[in-house]
Amino acid sequence: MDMISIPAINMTPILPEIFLSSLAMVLLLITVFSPGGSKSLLGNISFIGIAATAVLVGSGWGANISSFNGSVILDNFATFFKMVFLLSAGLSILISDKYMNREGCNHGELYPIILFTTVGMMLMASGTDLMVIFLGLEVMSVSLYVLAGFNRNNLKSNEAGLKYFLLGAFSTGFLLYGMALIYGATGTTRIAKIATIIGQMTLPSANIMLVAGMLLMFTGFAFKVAAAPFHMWTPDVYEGAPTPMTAFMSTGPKAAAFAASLRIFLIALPTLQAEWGQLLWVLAVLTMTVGNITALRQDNIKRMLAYSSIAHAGYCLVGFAAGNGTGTAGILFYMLSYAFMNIGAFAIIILVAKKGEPNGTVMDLAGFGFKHPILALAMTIFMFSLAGVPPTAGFIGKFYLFSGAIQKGYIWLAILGVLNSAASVYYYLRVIVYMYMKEPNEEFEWTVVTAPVALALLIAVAGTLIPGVVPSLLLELAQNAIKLI
Amino acid sequence: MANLNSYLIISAILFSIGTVGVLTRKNAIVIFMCIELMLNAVNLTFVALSRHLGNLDGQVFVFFIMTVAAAEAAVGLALMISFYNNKESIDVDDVHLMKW
Amino acid sequence: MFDNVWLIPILPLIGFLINGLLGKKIKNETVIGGIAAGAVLGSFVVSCMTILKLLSLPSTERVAEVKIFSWITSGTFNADVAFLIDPLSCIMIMIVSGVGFLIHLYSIGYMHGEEGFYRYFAYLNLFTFSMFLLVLGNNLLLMFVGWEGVGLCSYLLIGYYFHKKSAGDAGKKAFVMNRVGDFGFLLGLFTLFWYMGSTHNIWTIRFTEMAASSHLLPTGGIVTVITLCFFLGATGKSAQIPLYTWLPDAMEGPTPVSALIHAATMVTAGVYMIARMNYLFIRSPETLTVIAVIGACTALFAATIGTAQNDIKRVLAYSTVSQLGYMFLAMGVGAFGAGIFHLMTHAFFKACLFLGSGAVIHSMHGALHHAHSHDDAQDMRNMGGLKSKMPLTFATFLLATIAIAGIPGFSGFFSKDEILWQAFSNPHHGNLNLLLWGMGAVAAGLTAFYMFRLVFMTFFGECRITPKAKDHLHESPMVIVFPLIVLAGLSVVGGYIGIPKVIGEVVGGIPNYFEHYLSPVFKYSEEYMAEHASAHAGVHNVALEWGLMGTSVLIALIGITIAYTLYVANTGIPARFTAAFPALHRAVYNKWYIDELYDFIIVNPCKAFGQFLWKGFDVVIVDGAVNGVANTVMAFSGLFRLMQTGLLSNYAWSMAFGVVVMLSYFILK
Amino acid sequence: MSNILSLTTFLPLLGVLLLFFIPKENKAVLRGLTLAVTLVTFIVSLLILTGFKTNAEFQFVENVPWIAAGPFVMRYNIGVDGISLWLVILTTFIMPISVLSTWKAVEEKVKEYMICLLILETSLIGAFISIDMFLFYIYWELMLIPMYFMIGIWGGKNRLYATVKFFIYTMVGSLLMLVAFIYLYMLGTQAGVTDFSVLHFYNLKIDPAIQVWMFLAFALAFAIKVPMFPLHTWLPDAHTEAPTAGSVILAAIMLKMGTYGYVRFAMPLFPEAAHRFAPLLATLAVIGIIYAALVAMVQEDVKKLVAYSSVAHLGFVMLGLFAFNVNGMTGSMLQMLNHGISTGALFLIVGFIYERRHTRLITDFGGLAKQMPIFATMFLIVTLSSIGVPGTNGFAGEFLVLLGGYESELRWWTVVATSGVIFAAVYMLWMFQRVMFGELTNPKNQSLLDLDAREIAIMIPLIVLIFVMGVYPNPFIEKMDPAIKKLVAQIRPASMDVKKIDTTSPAAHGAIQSQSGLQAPAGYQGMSGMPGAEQPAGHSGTNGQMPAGHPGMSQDGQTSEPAINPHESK
Repeated sequence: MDMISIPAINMTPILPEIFLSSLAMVLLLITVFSPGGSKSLLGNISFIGIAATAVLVGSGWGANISSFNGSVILDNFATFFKMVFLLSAGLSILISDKYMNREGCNHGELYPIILFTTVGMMLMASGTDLMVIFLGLEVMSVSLYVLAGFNRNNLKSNEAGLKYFLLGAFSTGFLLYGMALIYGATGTTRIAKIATIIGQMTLPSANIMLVAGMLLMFTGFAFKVAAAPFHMWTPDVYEGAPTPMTAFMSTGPKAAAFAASLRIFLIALPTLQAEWGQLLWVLAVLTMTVGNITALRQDNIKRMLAYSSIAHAGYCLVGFAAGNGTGTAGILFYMLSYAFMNIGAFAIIILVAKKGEPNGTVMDLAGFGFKHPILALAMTIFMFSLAGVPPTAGFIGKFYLFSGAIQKGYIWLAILGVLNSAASVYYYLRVIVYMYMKEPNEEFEWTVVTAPVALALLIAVAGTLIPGVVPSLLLELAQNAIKLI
Repeated sequence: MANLNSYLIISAILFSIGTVGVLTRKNAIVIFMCIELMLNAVNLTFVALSRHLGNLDGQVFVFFIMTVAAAEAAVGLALMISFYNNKESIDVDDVHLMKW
Repeated sequence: MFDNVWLIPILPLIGFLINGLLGKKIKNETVIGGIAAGAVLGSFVVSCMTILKLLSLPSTERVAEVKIFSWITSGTFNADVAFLIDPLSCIMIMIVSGVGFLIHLYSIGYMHGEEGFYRYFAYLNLFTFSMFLLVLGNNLLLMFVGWEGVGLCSYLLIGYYFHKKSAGDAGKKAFVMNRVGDFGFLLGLFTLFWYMGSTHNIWTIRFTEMAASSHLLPTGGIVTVITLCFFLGATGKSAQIPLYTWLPDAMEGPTPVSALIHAATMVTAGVYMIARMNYLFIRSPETLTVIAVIGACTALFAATIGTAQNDIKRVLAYSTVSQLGYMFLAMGVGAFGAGIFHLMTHAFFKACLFLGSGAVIHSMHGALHHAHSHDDAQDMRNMGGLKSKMPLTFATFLLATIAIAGIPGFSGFFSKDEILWQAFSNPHHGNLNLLLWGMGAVAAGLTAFYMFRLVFMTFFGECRITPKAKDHLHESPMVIVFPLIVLAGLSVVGGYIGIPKVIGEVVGGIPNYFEHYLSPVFKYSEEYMAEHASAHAGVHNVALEWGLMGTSVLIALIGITIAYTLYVANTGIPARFTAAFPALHRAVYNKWYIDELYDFIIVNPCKAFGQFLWKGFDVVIVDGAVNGVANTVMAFSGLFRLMQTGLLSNYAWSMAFGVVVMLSYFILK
Repeated sequence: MSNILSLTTFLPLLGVLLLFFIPKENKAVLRGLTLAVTLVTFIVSLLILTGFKTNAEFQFVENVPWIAAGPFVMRYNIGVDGISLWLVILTTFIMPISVLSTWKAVEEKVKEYMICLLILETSLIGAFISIDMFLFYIYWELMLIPMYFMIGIWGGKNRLYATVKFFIYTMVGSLLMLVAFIYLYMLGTQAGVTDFSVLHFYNLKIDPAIQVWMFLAFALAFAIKVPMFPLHTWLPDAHTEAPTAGSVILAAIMLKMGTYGYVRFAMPLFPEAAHRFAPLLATLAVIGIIYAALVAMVQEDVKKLVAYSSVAHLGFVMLGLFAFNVNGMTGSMLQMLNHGISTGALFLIVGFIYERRHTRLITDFGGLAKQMPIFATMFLIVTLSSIGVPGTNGFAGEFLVLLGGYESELRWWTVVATSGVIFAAVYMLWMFQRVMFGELTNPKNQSLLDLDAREIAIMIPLIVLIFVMGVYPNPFIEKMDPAIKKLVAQIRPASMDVKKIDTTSPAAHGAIQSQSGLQAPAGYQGMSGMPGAEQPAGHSGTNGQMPAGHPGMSQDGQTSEPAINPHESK
């Protein structure tokens, strides 16, 4: 009888994940054993931990190491996305403390759960086996359910958690069924092998099992990125969840879902590009349109940003539909910039909101511009970036996304995209209109900008503006990252 | 031995039943059970396919699914409880605070 | 040779700048007036030197151009600021500077004490400058600059009493109507430039080059289009039908302005322009016919209106329109020299008449002011018997009136008669000639009638203002009277440089100096006519000419007699006549309702259309479309929002729906 | 002084940095500093003028790498040629005036206001000097932001509607242009173009059928900015609501961005399409001239009237551009400068009385000439310049436009447009009369003060320029002449004789076309079957006889104008 030989496993690719998980568990233990301790400390530790992980991840740039028998990989694509996740998590942690203290739910578990979520996302980005991707997705999702319902005394937060959970699990069902069908059609869950096997098929698009599997699996990812018509949960969950978590959810997990689906579709299913290109074309238009148009009439600023987040997923789908270097690099760049600008915007919302009324309306911003000129300036930059006005990162990102579509020949997609973009200007401008061009209804309470929030804002502004003016470096990184897949 | 297609059809039917259950039922726990049904339909598919294809990947997948389902159940039930604490209901039609 | 010709326009410009910029500070009227009049006097002196120099040259070499600087150069187009010295421009600068100087002088007295004295003189100098540009410009564009410039000054001076709404209206009307003419001028310029350039590769708007290449132009056709466009320009500037209505209104300006701009110089610019481009006009019989007919009609039509006006200046204004009609009649029958001749004599006697009327008004105004009367100082019904009060004014006025009436021996007779004869005998219009002559002759009779009516109503009979005011009537100061005397003198003798050939032969072989002098300018027309002489044959009959001359004089005498009968001998008749034909009188008195007609068919529809475009099209349709798109999108936004019910099962349905659609599309495909 | 252009561009931005360090209560310093910065910028820009050599090339070029990623290479590539030179100078010239113009009117949020002004200046200059198209686009969009704030924060009652309308209107157009930009670049890369420099694309032979779409996208964006009828409705609102400086900059410079876009991009990049759409655009331009004049005539608000007059003036500019000859183009370029000066001055004038009376309704005024003689004089001069009276700047440009238009195929359009000179006189003089003439009846007007020293100082440079450019426009024309000649040669498309049409590139386009839905018929032949297509055959042959700069416009068979085209019968 043969001994079960444990194959030599190169742990390098998942070193950051291991590090973060360990840190999360340590933090959990700390919370358990010192329930009354300062939660800010936990936050700071986790931020430092994330920074350290970022260094770790960053040092892996340029490597291309596959491990666990081809289940995970360390490549530039994964590294780029991991940086996005870490950025998203780090910024969210920075803005969490103030919010959670004010809302009275600064429980120590928050930070470990954020870290776990991050681990899940990182696995999604580096997974090259459907199984790993599924696991990463679930680690991420389950943690997110908790984060969405984190403010457990708040009914809205409860609702958000419950809704997200039920719908998320529902979509997982589709995802898994899709994976099962693909497994059935190809006999493997390894992405690279799937590609090889499909490559040998004479007419893969006629393989119903394969196509159905692809569609169902895509449904799962579409749910995570909030693509129409799987987007309906987004506004409610974003509105109900604690604001820092909304910021987090709208950036990191979305990027993770893109990372995983990009890897699967581009590596495993390039032969079906005619099909999924078509599908994504339609979904991109639908998503952009629904997101933007619905956002036009939102007064609730969080809800407005939720719809905007749907729209942004739509823009990324434009690049995805193109499926070429320009478009996909655009997605990478865009997800990174989006993390900066969206979390920045949420940080401002946190600062503006009052206790018990975490869901400020646009009207609450009236007169903000001249009361807090610097914060308002930051918000203005974020809004213009979200609207895609140069010279901001948002513009460059959109430029590359739409360029991808044009390069691919999807002119109408690009045109619909820019028209959507133009419509979106209205609701982003509305924020600015209220900040600068309306008289305040009442006196503001003095908003204390804590150091972490200030840091977060600083990073966010820098991350929004600098790539807007000199995007070369980041674009090159994105190009490199996309080259390997 | 019944052929692969029977298993696949059975699991497809199970999956559909689960889906319809999610769509029609109002009790959060029942909905969650329906989702579990969907997952189990997937499991059945995996196992059947694994057997048919003669490799173990599918079965390994099933283990993961079951584990994850358990974790999901834990979190999900906790969320329901905390919702129930505030609203004294787990009817999903009562989850409507946020809309439009 | 003519190096100092640039001084002619530049002196008034300097005067304008000094008075315009510093006039308010100078305050001293003598200084201001002195600067202004001195500048024009300077121009006059230089003009005299220029014309003397020109006359010293053999008649074939009497053309020179002086380039000052290159103005607009672009692609094929080039226009310099350069002056053209030839007999025609010299005669014009003599008129402008000479009459202009007298009127400046007169104005010093007339405008005494007016608010904005400096402004008046600044404008007047600016006008003189523009007028010099107009007549001296060596190309169409520079002429157009002067053309517009005089229009602008006219606008400013008409609106001099800007606090009166009627003055503002009149100024605007003048400007806009002139602009209508300018529209034609520009189109003519464009067509000419484009045609000569594209067909003959001669890209020019210089008069000399145009003249030299005029043989390349066809007869009729494109030339008719070009000349009609230019003629439209002329009708605007020179107040011909249909664009004449601004001129009577222009009498809102100070009277010397009327004399200078609206009688002697600016309004004759159209005539000058046609004469300047005679080689074009001669090539289009159609245009000549149009010009002749319009000129004759204007002459007659304006004369009819003149018979029923009571405002002294308005009578003169219609008289001017009518006289300009004569000049155009002359142009239309190809008698360019005669037209310019009449332009000159008209400048003398009409300036004299206007200035005389100004003296009367000035005096009346002072008297009424003293008497605290609010009667209209310009209404002839308030005047009468002024000849004893203002003998010098009366004398000069009478001389000028005789001149305009065409009594033999006075300047008007020579020029008018020449025109009438040419109208009758020219080779261009065939059977139309008799009609043209007839209209001209009748207009001459009407002219004599209304001018003497004016004289009789103003200077004869009983004074009709209150006795108290009457005592304040007095003769004007010397600064006013002196120009009158000079102009009256010119009105009398001015005609003798252009004695018609038939008369000249009788009195001893005196040639028509004027015609000789101008003949180089019309060289190209004459060449053209010589080439085409076989096609047209004019009438040459000395006896007939004498007969027609006698007839027109007779008609004028009849007019005078009627005026005497009605307004001196038997003053009751006009009232009875008016009572007998109230509709006719009303129509004539109200200027045949032409202004109302224009309001009705052009002005009001334009305004209404503008309103419609703004409130209807801009706001409703264009903005409606824009806002409509926005509102539609917003409506969709509301709709999409409602789909977000907040109910979990709906969301799940949406997902399931998406999955089913996707699957069925791709699998059933 | 090799980077003098960058210096000019970024000096105002430097000023913004300085402004940040000045407390906002210190309004006098804020204003003074801004004024100083704009003045220094102006002086520096004069160095560009003096150093400019009269030729057709781009000068003071700076070309350094900027972005290079994926298929795109963008470079910081700037320079001025005869076309942009004057527009840059105009910008730097107008800015100090704008700063001065709201010296008193803007009392609140001075710091923010001045920052907006300076950012606006940078973006305006930047757009004019960009050779790299991407860089141009960045500046083009960037300039919306400060203007948006200027209207929205310091504007009138209805400012929010106006500013949002302004922003979104412009945005829609420019985003579509962006799509065309990218598409053009993609075409370029297939033909070996290595970066976004517009010069590369001039030489690109693009299939006319594709040109049509791209031209439309560009034309739309620029037409909105110009604005051309019927896309003009944002303008009256924006102008009316903007503060004086905003209106001045908007009218004097920003609208030029649209016409400049046509000159620099839309027309030379897509010459065939430009020719094909010339009748359409000329029609819109002419409608704009007449339409705006009629609408201006019945306006009750002085500022709105001036705004509509802008539409009419820019109609002339557009007409001149689409004459495709040197005269028309020169006229248009001059007219751009003229409009900048006269309409800028008109808005200043309106600003002066608005500051005094806080109303702009014509009926609220009347007889002001008596009370404010200096003001009246200046107003009159500016009015005349706007009407285009010879001797003022308005004339030379308008004349050359019309002359050029008349020489070109747009003869009948020009005839109609020429009637615009009548309307201009009507509405401007009528307005002038109602505001300035008549009795001074309204008691509120009886205590009005005449212009003070600051206001006179603002107006003097403009008035001097009005006369200088009117009396001696040649120096201005000379500088731009070589560039315009070159441009005209560029726009004269190879397809003027049909055989030269490049048939090699369509093959390269195939990849893009096949999926784009823009299935282009190979070669040019497809064009002639389309409605409104020019008859290329008429152009060949006789071109050689034409003098330089006259691209054979008049050679075309003018079927529609029998009366005026005698050589047609030959």
